[in-house]
Amino acid sequence: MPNPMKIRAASKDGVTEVKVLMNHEMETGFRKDSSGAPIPAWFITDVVAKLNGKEVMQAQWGASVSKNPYLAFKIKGGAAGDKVSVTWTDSKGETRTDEATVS
Amino acid sequence: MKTFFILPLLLAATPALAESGPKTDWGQGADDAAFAAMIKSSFHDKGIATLARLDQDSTQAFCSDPARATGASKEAVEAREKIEAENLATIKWPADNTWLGDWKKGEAVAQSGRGLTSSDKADGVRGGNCYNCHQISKQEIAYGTIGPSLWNYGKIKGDAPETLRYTWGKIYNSKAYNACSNMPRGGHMGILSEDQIRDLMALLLHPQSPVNQ
Amino acid sequence: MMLASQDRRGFLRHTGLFGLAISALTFLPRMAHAAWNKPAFDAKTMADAYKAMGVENPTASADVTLVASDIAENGAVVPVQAISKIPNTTQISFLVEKNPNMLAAAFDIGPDMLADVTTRIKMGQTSNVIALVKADGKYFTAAKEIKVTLGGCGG
Amino acid sequence: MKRHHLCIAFAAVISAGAARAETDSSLQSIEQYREALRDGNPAELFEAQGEEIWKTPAGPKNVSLEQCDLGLGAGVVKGAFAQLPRWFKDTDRVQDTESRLLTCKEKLQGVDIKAIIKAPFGSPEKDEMNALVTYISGASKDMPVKVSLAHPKEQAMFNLGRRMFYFEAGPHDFSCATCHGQSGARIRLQELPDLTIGKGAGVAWTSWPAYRVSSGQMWSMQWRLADCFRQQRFPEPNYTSDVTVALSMFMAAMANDAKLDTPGIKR
Repeated sequence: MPNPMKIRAASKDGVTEVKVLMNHEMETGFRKDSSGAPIPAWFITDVVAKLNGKEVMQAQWGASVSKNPYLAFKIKGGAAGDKVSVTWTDSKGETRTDEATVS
Repeated sequence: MKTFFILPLLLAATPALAESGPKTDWGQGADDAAFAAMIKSSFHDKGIATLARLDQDSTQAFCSDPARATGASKEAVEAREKIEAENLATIKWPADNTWLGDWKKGEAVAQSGRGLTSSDKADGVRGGNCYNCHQISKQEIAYGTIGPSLWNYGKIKGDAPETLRYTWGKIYNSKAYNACSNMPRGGHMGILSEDQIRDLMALLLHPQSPVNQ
Repeated sequence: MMLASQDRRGFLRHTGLFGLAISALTFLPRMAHAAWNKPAFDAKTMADAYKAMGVENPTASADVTLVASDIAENGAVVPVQAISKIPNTTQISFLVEKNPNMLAAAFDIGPDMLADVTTRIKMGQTSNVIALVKADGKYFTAAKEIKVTLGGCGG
Repeated sequence: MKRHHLCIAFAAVISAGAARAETDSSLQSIEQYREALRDGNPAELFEAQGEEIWKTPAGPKNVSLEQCDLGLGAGVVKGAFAQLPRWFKDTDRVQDTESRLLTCKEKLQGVDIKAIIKAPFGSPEKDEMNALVTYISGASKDMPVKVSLAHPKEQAMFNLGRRMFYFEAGPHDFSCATCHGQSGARIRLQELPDLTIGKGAGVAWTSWPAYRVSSGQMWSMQWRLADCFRQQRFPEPNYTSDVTVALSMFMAAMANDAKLDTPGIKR
């Protein structure tokens, strides 16, 4: 089971700003381990964000998004108490969903 | 155990402090036994970085006492002059009187901070660590400031024999000119080969080197 | 959607059946999901990346802003933010010209979102970074050179 | 200071004003870069892991670390990091956070700590320690450093740490002071904290443990010090050995009253 994300969502002046930290190695496939063997690529490929269950954002990522990725985006509307969820899926097919309450 | 040598060495290096003046509450002469015991119990060999590296030579032992390394007392000044003379005597001048090598290779040596750490191989390439502390060529914006800027070094200093000699000597054994300089003793400690020193000389002094543009 | 060419079989190989199950189970109102654009992310030239993304005639626009520092202290983590003031922006992508694969990330901007995204990307060396915006089927860019510096003792 | 001689020798080559202006703009850009990283420090992910490890029963005795005494009484985490290293009565030793955690793992959980001490940095054993330290440091965020030298063993440890700071050895003649014994200097573009003054020690001590963007790893002060010694071309310090605790004691006491910004984020 992948480690949880940290999601912060705050509403101000009719805009909800969401900030997400994800736990992921984001291996490029270009690196080698100490014995010289290539480390296989392994990275988040798809990200989906929802506000109260309705999809608002989706993204496709490559291996050159940094390790332990950070993502920030802004949703029109949203209010304190609303639920923001983020789901990622990686190149091994592993997935993780976490949810935060808008403050 | 090599580290046994540390304590006698420290004591031998600090006769003035041990015999005269008030005993300070810290540093050499204050807690020698505890300090030696701490060093002995706190490290282990790793790769090429073995415990033998904790054995100090007389220069290192002297410079580990900040009061004497930088102090203005007559004793400290004279002791530093002695250290400088000892280090000057170690300098091996270029055998064939060829002072300058290839500045392009010199730039690579200056850029590299690798070599001789516990994670380096014994036969690995050794860099000069120069940009870590000095501005050298104008193109490299990521340079350190522990040492002075060497940009335009050759343009300013020229190529008189005494300049060649001083520059070679400074790279080979910096402590010959400043007892407790922060600069490693590139030649004396075997960090850099004679050819690498020639290449660094060219980087600093050759008219075509980017340093002098 | 973002993809000019879809490689459905490549997608299946890529994410495995589990990935497929996840997307099949995703319900409720949602935007159409495109398969991961493997040709775009694998592209080794800007021309190939643009081609795989269906980008034609990208033009520099003052209405696209790329916020990033001039110098990155480390290339492993380079913060980038792209903001588009162009109406009907539907996609924002980040590309790094001198990376082995140029395309770093592509964000589909739904109607409920502002065209303003921030992330952090890897850069192998000093390079132009491009924020690519799609609006009404046209492509607009903002570019900025970010210097990647050597840091620390280098050993 | 040492380098004055060097500066005089090279006085003719001190750089022109133009070079300095360029440097200032470089440093400004670097500051902008760091600012962008500050919001969204991946160290938060490790903080959460550390809290979970702290609260999860483990070891032969299958108990959590929640009854661990970090100096403010059993189970008190908030504020403990601000007062470490300190002398502990039960062990009669001065201990830093990691040394103390080992004591708790041994005594409360019955863990064989030799394996943790021997495991290399980056191993699961050390990663767990780093996560724990990250969690503990976060529980003192924004508090002032308040390290005591009242006990004779604390004062002795501080003195040994100060002496170690100036201890020069190895093929490069490096000591801690070579790089951290002066104000306003840099290695490459990284400004070096002057650890001989309160301001510099404050900047340094209050920003560790830190997430390293270069490696994507969470580094504790023990790891930081081990890598300093590696760069110094020294052999490796034993994990939580007296040399490491002494240097931490020196830094922490010099940093007294500085506000903790833990966990930090670094290049």
